[in-house]
Order: sequence, then structure tokens, then C-alpha cells
Amino acid sequence: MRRSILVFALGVAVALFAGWFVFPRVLYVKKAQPLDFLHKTHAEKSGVADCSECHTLRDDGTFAGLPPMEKCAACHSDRIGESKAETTLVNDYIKSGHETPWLVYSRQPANVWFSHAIHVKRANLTCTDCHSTYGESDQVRLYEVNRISGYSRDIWGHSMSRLRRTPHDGMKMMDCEGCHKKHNVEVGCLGCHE
Amino acid sequence: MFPGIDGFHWTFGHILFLSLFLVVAATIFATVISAVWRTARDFRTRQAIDFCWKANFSELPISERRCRHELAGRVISRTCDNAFDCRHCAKYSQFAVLPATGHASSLGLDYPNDRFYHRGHTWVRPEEDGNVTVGLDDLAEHLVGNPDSIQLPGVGDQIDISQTAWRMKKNGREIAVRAPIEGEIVELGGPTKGWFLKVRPRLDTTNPLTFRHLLTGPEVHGWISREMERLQLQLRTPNTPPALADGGTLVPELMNAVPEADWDTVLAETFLEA
Amino acid sequence: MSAARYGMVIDLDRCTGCGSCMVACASENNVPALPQATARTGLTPILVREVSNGKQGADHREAFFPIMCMHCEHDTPCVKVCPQQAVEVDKATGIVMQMPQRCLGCRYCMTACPYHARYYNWWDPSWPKGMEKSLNPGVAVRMRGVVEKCNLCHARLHSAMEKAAAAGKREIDQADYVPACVEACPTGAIHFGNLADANDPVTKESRSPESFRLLAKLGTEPKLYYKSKEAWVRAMAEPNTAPTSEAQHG
Amino acid sequence: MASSVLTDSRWIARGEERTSLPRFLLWLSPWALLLALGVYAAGLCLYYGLNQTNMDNRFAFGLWIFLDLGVIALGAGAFFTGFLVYILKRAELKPILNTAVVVGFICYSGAVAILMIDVGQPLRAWFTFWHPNTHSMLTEVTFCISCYLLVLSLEYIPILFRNRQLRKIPSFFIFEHQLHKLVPVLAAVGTLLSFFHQGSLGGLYGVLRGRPFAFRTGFLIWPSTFFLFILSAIASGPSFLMLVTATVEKVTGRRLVPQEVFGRLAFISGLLLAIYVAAKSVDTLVWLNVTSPSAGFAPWQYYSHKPFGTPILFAEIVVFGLLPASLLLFRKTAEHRGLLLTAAAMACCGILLNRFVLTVQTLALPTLPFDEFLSYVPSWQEVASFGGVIAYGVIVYSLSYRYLPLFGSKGETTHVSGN
Amino acid sequence: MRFSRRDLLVWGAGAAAGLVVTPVPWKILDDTSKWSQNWPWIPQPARVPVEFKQSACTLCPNGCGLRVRMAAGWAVGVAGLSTHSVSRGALCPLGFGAHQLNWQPQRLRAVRHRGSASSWSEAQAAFAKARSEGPIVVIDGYPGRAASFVLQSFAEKQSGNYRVVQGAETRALKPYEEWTGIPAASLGYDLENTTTILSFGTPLLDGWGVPGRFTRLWSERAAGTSDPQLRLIQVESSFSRTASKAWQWIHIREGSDSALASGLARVLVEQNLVPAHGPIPAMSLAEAASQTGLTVQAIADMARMLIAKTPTLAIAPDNNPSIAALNVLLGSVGTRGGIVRRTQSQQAYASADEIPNARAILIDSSVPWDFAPQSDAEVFRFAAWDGGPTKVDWLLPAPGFLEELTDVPTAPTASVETYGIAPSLVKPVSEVQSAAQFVAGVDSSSSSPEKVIHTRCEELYRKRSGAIVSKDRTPVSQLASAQKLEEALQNGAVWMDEPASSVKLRCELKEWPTNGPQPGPGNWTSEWAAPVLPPLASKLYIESDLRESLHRGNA
Repeated sequence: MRRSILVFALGVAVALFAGWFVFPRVLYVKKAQPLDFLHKTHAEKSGVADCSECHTLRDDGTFAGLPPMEKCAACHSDRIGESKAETTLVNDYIKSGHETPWLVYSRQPANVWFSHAIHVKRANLTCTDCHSTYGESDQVRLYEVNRISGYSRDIWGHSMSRLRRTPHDGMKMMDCEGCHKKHNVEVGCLGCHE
Repeated sequence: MFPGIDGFHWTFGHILFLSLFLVVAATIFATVISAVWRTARDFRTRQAIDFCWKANFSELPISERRCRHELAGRVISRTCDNAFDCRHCAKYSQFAVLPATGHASSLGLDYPNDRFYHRGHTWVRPEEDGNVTVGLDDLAEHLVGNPDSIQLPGVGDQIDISQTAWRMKKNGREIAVRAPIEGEIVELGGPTKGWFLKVRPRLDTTNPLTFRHLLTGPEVHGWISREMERLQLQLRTPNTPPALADGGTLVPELMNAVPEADWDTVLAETFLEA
Repeated sequence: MSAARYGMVIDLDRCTGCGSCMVACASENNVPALPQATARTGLTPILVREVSNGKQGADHREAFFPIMCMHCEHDTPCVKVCPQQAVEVDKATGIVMQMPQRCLGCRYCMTACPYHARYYNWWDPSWPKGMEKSLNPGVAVRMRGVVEKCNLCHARLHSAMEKAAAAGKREIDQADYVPACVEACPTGAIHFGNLADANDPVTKESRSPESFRLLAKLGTEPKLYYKSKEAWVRAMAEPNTAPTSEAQHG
Repeated sequence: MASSVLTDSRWIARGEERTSLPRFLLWLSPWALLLALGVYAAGLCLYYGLNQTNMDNRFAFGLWIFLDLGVIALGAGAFFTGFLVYILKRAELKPILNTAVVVGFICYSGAVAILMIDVGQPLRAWFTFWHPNTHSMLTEVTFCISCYLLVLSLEYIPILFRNRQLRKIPSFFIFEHQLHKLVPVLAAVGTLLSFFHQGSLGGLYGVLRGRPFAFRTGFLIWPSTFFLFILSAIASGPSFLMLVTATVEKVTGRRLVPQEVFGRLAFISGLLLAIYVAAKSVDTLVWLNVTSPSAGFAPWQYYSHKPFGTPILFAEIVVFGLLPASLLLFRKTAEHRGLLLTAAAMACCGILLNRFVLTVQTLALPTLPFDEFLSYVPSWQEVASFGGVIAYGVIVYSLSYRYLPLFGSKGETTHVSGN
Repeated sequence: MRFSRRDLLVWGAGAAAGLVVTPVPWKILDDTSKWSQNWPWIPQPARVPVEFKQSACTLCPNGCGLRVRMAAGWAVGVAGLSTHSVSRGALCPLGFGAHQLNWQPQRLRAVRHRGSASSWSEAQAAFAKARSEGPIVVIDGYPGRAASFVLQSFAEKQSGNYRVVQGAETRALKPYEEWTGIPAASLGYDLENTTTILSFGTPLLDGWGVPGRFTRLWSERAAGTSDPQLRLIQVESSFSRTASKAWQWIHIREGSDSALASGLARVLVEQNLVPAHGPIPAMSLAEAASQTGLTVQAIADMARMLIAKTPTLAIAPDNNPSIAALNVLLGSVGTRGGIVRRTQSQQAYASADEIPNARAILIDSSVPWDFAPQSDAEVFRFAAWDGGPTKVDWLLPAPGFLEELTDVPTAPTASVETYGIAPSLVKPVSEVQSAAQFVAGVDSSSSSPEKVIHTRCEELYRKRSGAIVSKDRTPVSQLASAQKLEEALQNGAVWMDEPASSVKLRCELKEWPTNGPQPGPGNWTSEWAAPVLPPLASKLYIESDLRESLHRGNA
């Protein structure tokens, strides 16, 4: 009897370990960004004060997302500093004119329609309300992609249990709803889906 | 489904529907859990073991459940209702005093009087050191002969009355031998030694209760003769020679001698399995 | 944005059955044209049906009914039956919204819809090599195994809303939100508007005696009206008034 | 050694006569083949999608919905017998109980399996639990059926653990014993669940405002079909049990349950069937004269399409309703085994016909004035997966019959108390 | 101690129990459903900004204005350009799916020589050789374009010939060409000013002419009223879309159009319903009646109907001289609301019906696929799509939809001269050349379409007649420069000349024609240059019963 209790407990322990420690590392693939771009440095050195200076809204209200290569080229047309990243930037992208294949942490799937214009202009949300202080990041974190769904880990959030989450962790539908409830803004399915 | 998840509204429909569902789920869950818990409890309080044997016993054919006193001829007919455990039998003492009719010879089988017999065809022999040896009785020996394999418990293990003491394999059939006595195993034997286990009984050998549930003297004869009849019936299959050579003594390695017999039934009824 | 009730009045006397609306709709909503598809398994969120008065020779007359989701208002059949809330009537627009990503493809809503305006993706959507470049970026392609239907070109409402928001306005400019079929109709037979707005010409038109709704007696209150001068066409609204004929779909 | 390879007598309850293993396997093999075919067909449907079937945008529900409604109705015997035995304390039905549970388990697990094949996105089926639309009959069905399947499996466990070898494992043995003592609770839960989902399956079509052929008014949120389905299910369930038992008796050439059990079942089935027929007739009249016309549909329109003329209505109510009901009710006919079984079979057919009419005919009939009447022929994949489920049922039942004490063997009847 | 089977079971039970309180089952449940929502094998549109550009559809010679939705340099949607003064925002159903045509599997992507793969250089060499050896005939399906000009001048330089395959609409004007001496290409229908239209089975509401022109007109003046400003009388043996919407549908026997025309003429003349006496058809009224299946009375009533509200215009789908004669009789030629001459130009084109013998034949991609030259010369055929088996030596991939800059001359049925430009919006899906580019490659002296368009714009500017029409109307005289004019046209504006009524046209009819129509291409899809349908348009035929029921007879 006592023996079987021990064996049972052993089973539980193994499962817990596998589930909480091994599984997340298997489920998510870590990928490095093509360049280690630092928001902090750019804010300080190039005196970019506001996110919208690079992440702009187009005239039709759509969000331009990450700035195009010209934007980088404007300053980096000839290399600044000696860093390896600088070399890659200048040689691989600016000179060859390829767009940088950034891995977008907060990229939502194709069926999601999110309007920055509505949230920023009408609801007066600030960038940090959702993207936290990533704008002041002083190191590049690895991009983690879910093997099954292909989503960025930021969508589920970094706490596997979604219980011990920092305020800006997680961009699942539940999180959108949470915020919408808080400000009691009601939208239908197709309000945020295509 | 739960508050906070898309699509949940605090409407009467939701509350009613979901609470109903949760109640149902809870009931089902509770049922299973309580069944598991009760099972665990039975094991904790060792009732499980006891219960298994009792249930098994209750499913033995009536002919297998005769009272020892009937076997000894002290009463005409009585079915045991105590799972062969006379220690707590109210009737035991009142019948035990009656005179036994029946003589002590035992049909060419070797049933020495220096030991006690269990209905599962094991015997117990008290030793000087206060321990007892446990072995298979002659009929069982004739049936099984040399087992293909034996799985004995470890020294120090506990055995319980009528619980499995050790297992044997013969011709691909597993035989669980029931323990005749409760106690702690102190030494292991085997067919070659003529005994299988040396056990330190829970109660010392001087205690009358230690051996009360086991057959002695005239009971043994009555019991064996009935067992022989049963065997005779069960082994009398059309295309076989009479299993019991010269009407009396059993041929050794009976299982090999009469392979086509329904050995599952024979062994089950011999070793008291359901 | 104050609650709207988007609806349509389709002037059947103007519909020549050319099918432009069907093509424009399919193109707007990234509907694939699959070689395997048939009249019974194809995806045609708006489908122009041909009806006749059943008479022969010189008295023979025909009309064309563009059939699409009627955006029913009162216990909307599909919304009511969907087990996992993949369909809903949008409070802000009155549009009956189908969410392919939520749908599990049980097709219960299709059996519930009296207008057969719901379609099931029987196949994986696919296009000849390279043609996927011609897909409309505003609309996500649906996957096999889900139900879809007309959602009044919701992607166009999205861009209208975004445009308004960018301009700091709360209300969209109605001119920015016109469904593809409305835009495409060469005779202007499809009139689209906000039925909640009493001054909207469509609201007025929907009240004209020539306007009617299909199977109105079912009591699902469709927001899609039809209109015709022809009595026999209006009689098509209900099965027991419709001119019976063997020539139909002859 | 050869003898022990070719025999499984160790697994068969002692004292039970069963045919030899080779013959048993021979009997199973055709069913196994059919099952394999079914699994293959199901695989095709899951891998390539439902374009493998002949369903289409108008015939969005096909063979499968008819199958589901049918087997679930016939499986109703399980909960109903449990209800009679444990709640109404009708001990005389005990001998049929185990077989009822097994039949129920087969029907429900089969239905759920088919359901999972015939939704387009089985991977998202769980959304129904996460975002349930409590106004949808299908939600109720999903919840109840999944719960009830759980209940049935729990009721199945004790029977399973009574297998001769499994019972030797003490923990199994005790667990079985303890669970068995709690089965009445499960029976009660099962009754509740079944009551609801049998009804909801009727509601499934009854609520379709857009399909006046199926649409019914009713009591509160429940259309009349809700109650008709419950009635018809509990009426046909016992009949189906009789059929199954009789078939097994025929196949095994052995009396398994006492005649009075049949008598009892026949009476129950007949009585309920009679009530059902009465209710159904009233409902039909109300629908023809009130419900349907008020939706703008003249009743005659429904029956103007061959082959679904008025004869089908007559067959449903009289031939397969009134007739078997009276056969089952009258002692004389009920005691004649042949007639009894014919009546039972007719009752089951009647229920199947009713499900067929409600599902298939509803979809075939036009709603828009310019729709045409549609016909639909299932593809081989649909038929094969249907056959697969039947094969699955036969196999599970045969195994259960061979290795488990279905009909009150020594193992079932006696139960000594635990302490 | 050893690990027994029992232990394994217990361990498994423990593991299972433990797993339930880890993310494993729940996360997998969630992620697999997410996976099913984003199946990798299902294409999703690129996430790119959308912009709108103007152009014109040149798949047929009607040149409807397009509002094209562009994303990442590709056309992702087509709609009518509402400010376009010719098509007025309407398109034919095929147009709405045209942006997918370029990726059709039947799209020609490489040069083929007698069925086997070849190259442009080889084709060029072969053509140069042919040119040096003898005359070359150039066949055009869409005359009047800059490209046509390039081809024509090349052909003439070669002492070769320039031939044109004319569409049904232009062919229908042939009788008037005979009787007035004005080339059919300069004639048109003054629909805007007519009040009664007698259509002999012409698909007026089903793609005839510029789809938007008549449908809009009809919907403004006729649709949904019992007494329309514009009376459309459809004479047709079968019940067509046009018939279904016509003010009146006159149901006559198949092929009795001429008879009806003659019958009507008789009534008109005999009952002095028309002012001047014209020639009288030989056929008696009774005869006409018996042929058409109408009563004499019905024909008489119809005749009166024609003059009840004038101007009246009879429109034939083919070059049926009787119907043309009826127009003459009704005085509907050269008058307001009738057949009008829209330009002074005497530009006439020789028809490709018979082809002078030549060393080689160059067929432009605008020529309908079903046109096969009756000649044994070496054929260089340009086409964007492979329309199935046909006898050609060189099959040369031409630019597809919106893949080349071209100009849009006046539509065949127009009553006013117009000019527009269809800028190229997308890059070709493979290495393609238009016939004009090809010719320029061979003959360095010949001009390029771009240049021609440029000079044409300058000419228009110099003439200072007409106006630029888009949202609003700007007279050319008010434009700052030819530059401005060209820019405007590049952005979807259309140059429109003064109304046609100013142009005189005289026509007398000696005697009533007896010959019937010569057969020509049938309904509107075969008129269409692209031999394959846009996939989405094919849905009309396959996934709906809309188009298969076309031309279904009811009688």
C-alpha cells in the first residue's frame, strides 16, 4: 500500500516536472532577431522622442507597423559605429535594399483586425498601455514561436499558467476583452476579426 | 462558460444551464472519488483482503462450502457461513464436542496427523522453535507435481489466512495457493524441501485459536474423500482412462496425465478460486 | 458610433440578372473559384436566383432575386442555434456576424436558415499558382470545414471606421462604407442604407407598398427588402401565394 | 502450449458455456472488416474534409444526423432500465440491466464518434464547452451526451471488472464493489441527463423557425418535439433491448432472461408507445392546422413531393405506432414470442422513421417559393462510417457477452457486503 | 526492489493525474484549435497597405473605366470608375474578376513555335526573315489604339496589309456604311436622345456596347415604371435577360426578324405613318404575319407604337439590312436619337474576312481567339491566354490585364468621340511583348505606342474641341497644356468631343433590301478578346444557374 502511494507520487512528480519545465521549452522555438536593434539607444542617440515618429499611421488610418528600410537608411546610409549589427544592417539590408525580416513579437494572426488608429486616436491609449516599456528596451530579447499554432509567445504571455502575469503580458482575445470590459466598450466578433 | 470568458452573460439562461451542468459534473465526480476513497479505506483497514476472500468464498459452489463438522460427520449437513474461519464461528464450540463418525485412513494419500490442513490444500506443521512450516498437501502434490515455476513471497512479508501465500505455474496455468495461517515469513523452502514457507505465526503455537480454523483428524478424511469424488467427476471425460488408477491411489503429475480435462475448473475448485 | 441597422432594398425591376454582384462579392471576400465546386457545393454569399411567372409563350415573365443573408432581426434562426456563439447580431450595426474561426462546422445554422444564404467550405480554399497575390488584404481567407455567409462586406466597414478614427471622427462617413454588390450593380438595383435612420432614403423605400420581404410570416424580421411593381413578383414572397409552375427551373 | 494458445477459457466466467475461440474469432472477423472499412472512410472524411460526403449547402445534415438521432433514441433503454431498477425499484428487470448498460454505451459512444467525424472542425469542438450558447439545443445535447457517456462508462466499469481475470486484482475487485454500490446515484444522474438530451434532440429541429415543416410551438422554451422525443425514446428503448436480447438468445441458442422480463418490457414499451402515438397525433393536428399555416405554409405543400407523400405520415403514426403499441399491450400477442419481437421491431422502425422524417425530409423540402425539392444520396464514405459504427457495436457487445457476466451469472447476482 | 507491472500502472495513473494540473493538455487543446484557424497550407493575403488607381479595361473595345484596388504592386480588386463618362461606373460581370486573369493556368507565359517551346529572339528572327521575303498582313481586333496605329503604319510600310476583325456592334452598322458611304467605324447610336428602341434580340441589357452606358440609361429612364421615358421593345424568339426587363417583349418565331421589319415597313408606308414614302418591301403584311407568328393586327399596332414616341431607333444584333432599312424608313439615320455619325474622319478599315495572300500574318492579341485566318501564310499570333487548339506557327505571349500602357479610343457604339488612357498598373507575370513592341523590335523606324499616345494628346490639345470629363467637366480650351491633358487622362479622366448631332449624315434607300444578315460571332462572351473567363466569373456558370439558362427558349 505505502509502496503504491510512493509510486503514484513519483508519477505525479514526473508529470509536474515535465509539464511545467520541459513542455514550455519544447513547445516554443527561440529565434534571434536579424539585428539587435535597441529602442533605448535610438531614443537617446537619435533623439527620437515619440514612438509615432517611426511607427506611423498612414493617411487612410492604417498602421504602418515597423518602419521601412529607408527610415533606417536615412541615418545608417553609411555605417555608424563598429558593431557587428551595424555591419549586417549596412551590408545585408541597406546596401542590398532588402527589408529587414523582423520577427514581430505582438503579431496577431491573419483573422484578427486590430486598428491602432481607433485605439490610439479615439480611445486615447498610449503605446505603453499594450506594449509595456518595450520602447525603452536596452537589449533584444529572443522571439519565441509556438510550434503548433505558429503564434508569437507574447500572445499567450510568458507565464504558462497565465496567472502570474505582468500587466502587459499576453495578447489573447481574453486580454482584449478584459480591457474592453474595463472601459465597457462592446464590439461584436467582426469588430476585431476579419 | 465561465464569467470573464467571451460570450458569458449573467442571464438567467446561463446561470441555470451552467449551474445545472456543474451540479451534474460534481455529482459524477463525487461518485467516482467516493468509490475510490472507499476502496482505499478498505485496503487501509485490511478489510479489502478479507472481503476479497469472503466474496470469493461466497461464489464457490455449495459442495465446496461444507462445514468441517459435516465433513467429520458431527452434523448431517451444514454450509459454512464464515468463510472457513472457525475462530469467530459461534457454532464451532457447540458442534466440536459432538462425536465424529468417520475413521482416520485416507485413501492411499499421505495425510500425516502431525499437521493441520487448510481447505486450499495446504498444511501447517508446528516446529519446536515456535515457528510453523507450510506446504502443499498430497492431493495438491499429485495434481501439480513439479510446478514449472514458483513465485514465493519475500522473507519478512506478512501472509494472511486464506490470502494468496505463493503462486505456482503449471502447464501455463497460474495457481494461487491460499495461506493456511497468518504470520511473518522467516524462511523460504520449495518442493524439493517438501515444504514451502517457514512462518512465525501472529499468535504463538500454544494459543488454541492459532490452528482452530484448520482441519484435523476425522475432518481431514471426510474432506479428502469428497475432494476425491469431485476430482473423479471432473476428470471423468469420455476419451480418457480412469484418472484414479486401481480405484484408489492417484497417478502423479495428474495434469500431464489428463491434459484434456477442464483444469481451470479443477484447479479453481481445488485451490478455492472463484 | 450610434447604433445603426444596416439593410438593403433590392429593386427587382432593375435587376437584369447579370451576376456582377456575385463576382464583385466573391472578389471582395476572397472566395475561391474551385474546379470541384458545383451549384450545390459552391460558395456564393450572394446568389442571383431566376424566377418565372410559370406562364408559357408570350405571357412568360421572369425576374431575378439576388439572395444573400437577410440579416434577420427577430430571434435570428442561425444565431439561436449555433452551439458556440460563432454567430451573433452586432449591436452596433445590426449585421448578422459569422465567425469562421469560432465555427466548428456543425452546419446546424445552415439547416436553420430558411433562405439558404449560408455556405459551407467543403474544400480547402486554393488558387492557381500566383493568383493568391490577387487576394483582398482586408479579408482573411476562411479555412475548410466552416460556414460563411454575407457579412455586408465588413472589411469595408473596418476601413471606414479606421479612416474616421484617423480623422478624429466618431461616426463613419456613410459614403466610405458601401458593400461590393451595391457598388457593382450596373443598374443600381441594390440600395444600401441605415434602417435606423428615418431620413435614410432606404428606410423610406423599405416602407413603400411595393417593398416586401421573403418569408416574412416566419417572423424573423429580415433587414433585406425587395421591391417590385409586378404583383406576381411580390407574390413570390410567400410559398402559398407564389405562382406555382412546372416551368420553374425547367 | 497449443491448448492454452487456442483457448481463452481462463477469461470466461467459470461455469459459463461459450463457443470455442476460433469460432468466436470467425464470427468477429467480418465485423472487424466492416469496422476497418468504416475507420478508413472516417479517416478520409477527417483528412480531406467533408467533400468526401454527398452533403451540400442545402443538405447540410446528411445520413449522420439521422444515425445519431436514431441510435441515441434506441440507446434510451439504458437510462430507462436503470431508472426502473434503481429509482422505481423494479427488481425484476435486473437481469436485463447489464445488457442495457452495454447497449447504451455502444449507442452513445458510436453517436459521439460519428459526431466528431461529421463536424468540419473537430479540433474546435471543445469551444462548445468554453463559449456555450445556452439558447442552442445543440449545446444542451453536447453537454448532456458527453456527461451521459461518462456516466455510461462508469456504469460499464463494474461489469468490466467482473471479468474472471480482472476480478483477481484486489483493487479492481474492491473498486468494482464500491462503485456498484453507488450506481443508483449514477442511474439518477443518467436519467436526468437523458431526459434533457433526448428532449433536446427533438428540440434540435423543433426550434427551427426557418423550417416550418419541423417547427413546433411548445411549453416555455421547449417545442413539442422535445417531449415527443423523450416519449418515443423511452418507448422504443425497451423494445430495442428485447430485440437485442432475443437476437443474442437466438445466436447463442440459450435462454438468458426469464420470460417475465420480456413480458414486463413489452408492457412498458407498449404503454409508452400508445401514449406517444396519442400525443404525436394531437401534435400533428395542431401543427397542420395552426403552426404551419401561421408561418405562411399550406400543409399540403409538404406532402406534394414524392416519395414523401401522406403515406409516410400514416406509416409513422399508424403502421409503426398504433399497431405495435397494441400488439405489445395485449397479453395474448405479447406472450407469443414471434409477434412480440415483430412488434418490438416495428416500434424501433417507427422511431427510426420518425427521426428520418424530421431530419431528412425537413431538409429536402423547399422553403423559398422558388426552391426545388432536393434529394440526396449518401456517398460510400458516409455509408461505410455508418456501417463502421454498427460493426463497432456488434464487436463490443460480442466481447462483453463472451467475457463479462451480462445476464446475471454467479458473478452478478451475489454481492456480499464489504464489512 | 523490482518495478512490477502493477507499479507501472500505478505510476501511469499518478502521471496522468499530475499531467492534468500542468499546461500540457490545456495548452495543446488551445494551440491545436489555433492551428486549425491558421492552417499553413491556406494562402492568406499579404499584410500591405491598399491604394486605389484608375485605369480602363481593354479586354474588349468598349474601354470601361476601372477603379483598381492595388496592394504590393498587384491588382487585388476591380470596380467600375464612377466618374468615367463612358462606362459610368458599371462593368460587365467578367470585369469584376479580371484582376485574377493574369494568373489563369491558361495564361501564355513563353513563346511557342508550333507547340514547342521557343524564344523571343527566334520569333523575332523568324519574323524578320518573313518580312524580308514578302508582304505581311497585320490583323487587329481593336482598331484606333496607338498600338493599332503602330501596327498599321508598319503594315503599310511593308506594302503589306492592315486588316481588322470587327465586333458584332460595328458589323451591325455595315448596311449604313453601304448606304451613306460613311465607314461603320465612324457611326454610332444616339441612345441618350432616343425615346423608343426597337431591339431585334440585341442583348442591350446584357453586355451590348458599353455595359454601363445603356444599363444606366435604362435604369434612369425606363426601369420600374409602366410608362417609361425610354421605351424598350424587345423582339425576340426566346426569353432573354433584356426581354425580361423590356417595356414590351414581342415574341416572334426564330429568324423572322427581317419579316417583321418588312411587315412594320409595309404598315408604316401604307398607312402613311411616316412622312416621306420610301421603298416598299416585297413581302406582304399577311406573309410577314405568318412568318413571325404574330397577327396582322399585332404588327399594325406595333408599327403605331413605333411612331407614338419618336425618335425611334431600331437596333439589330447583326448586320441585318432589313432592320437598317426600317431605321431609314423611320428617319432615324443621321438624326437626333438615331444612327449618327460621330466624327468627320473617313477612317475605314478593311475587314479581315478575306485576307490577301502574304508571306506572314501578324495577329494582335486583341483579335478574338476564335478568329482563324483563311491563309497558308506563316502566322505570328499574339495572345495573353491560350484559348485551346488553333492553327498558328508562332504563339507569342502578350501583356495581360493592366499589364501594358494603352489608350482607349471611342467605343464602337458610341455617339460621341472619346479618348482615354489605360495606364499599366501591374508588372507582367512573365516576359511578354505586345504586337506593337514586337514590331518596333524588328523595325527600328516604327514608333512606340507611348509616343503615339503622347502625340495624340498634343493633337487633342491643339484642336481645343471637347472637354476632359471626370468628376467635373473641363473644356480642353481651359487646360494649361497638353501635358495636363495627358495627366488627366492617365488618372481616369476621359476626353469627350462635342455632341454628335452637329455632324451631318445623309442616307437614301433605293429599294428594300432582300438579303438577310451574314452570320457573325454570337453572344457577348465570344465577342470578348480573352478566350478564358476570370475564375470568379466562371462561378456564374458553374456554381449558379444564372448563365446556363441564357438563351433558354420558353415557347
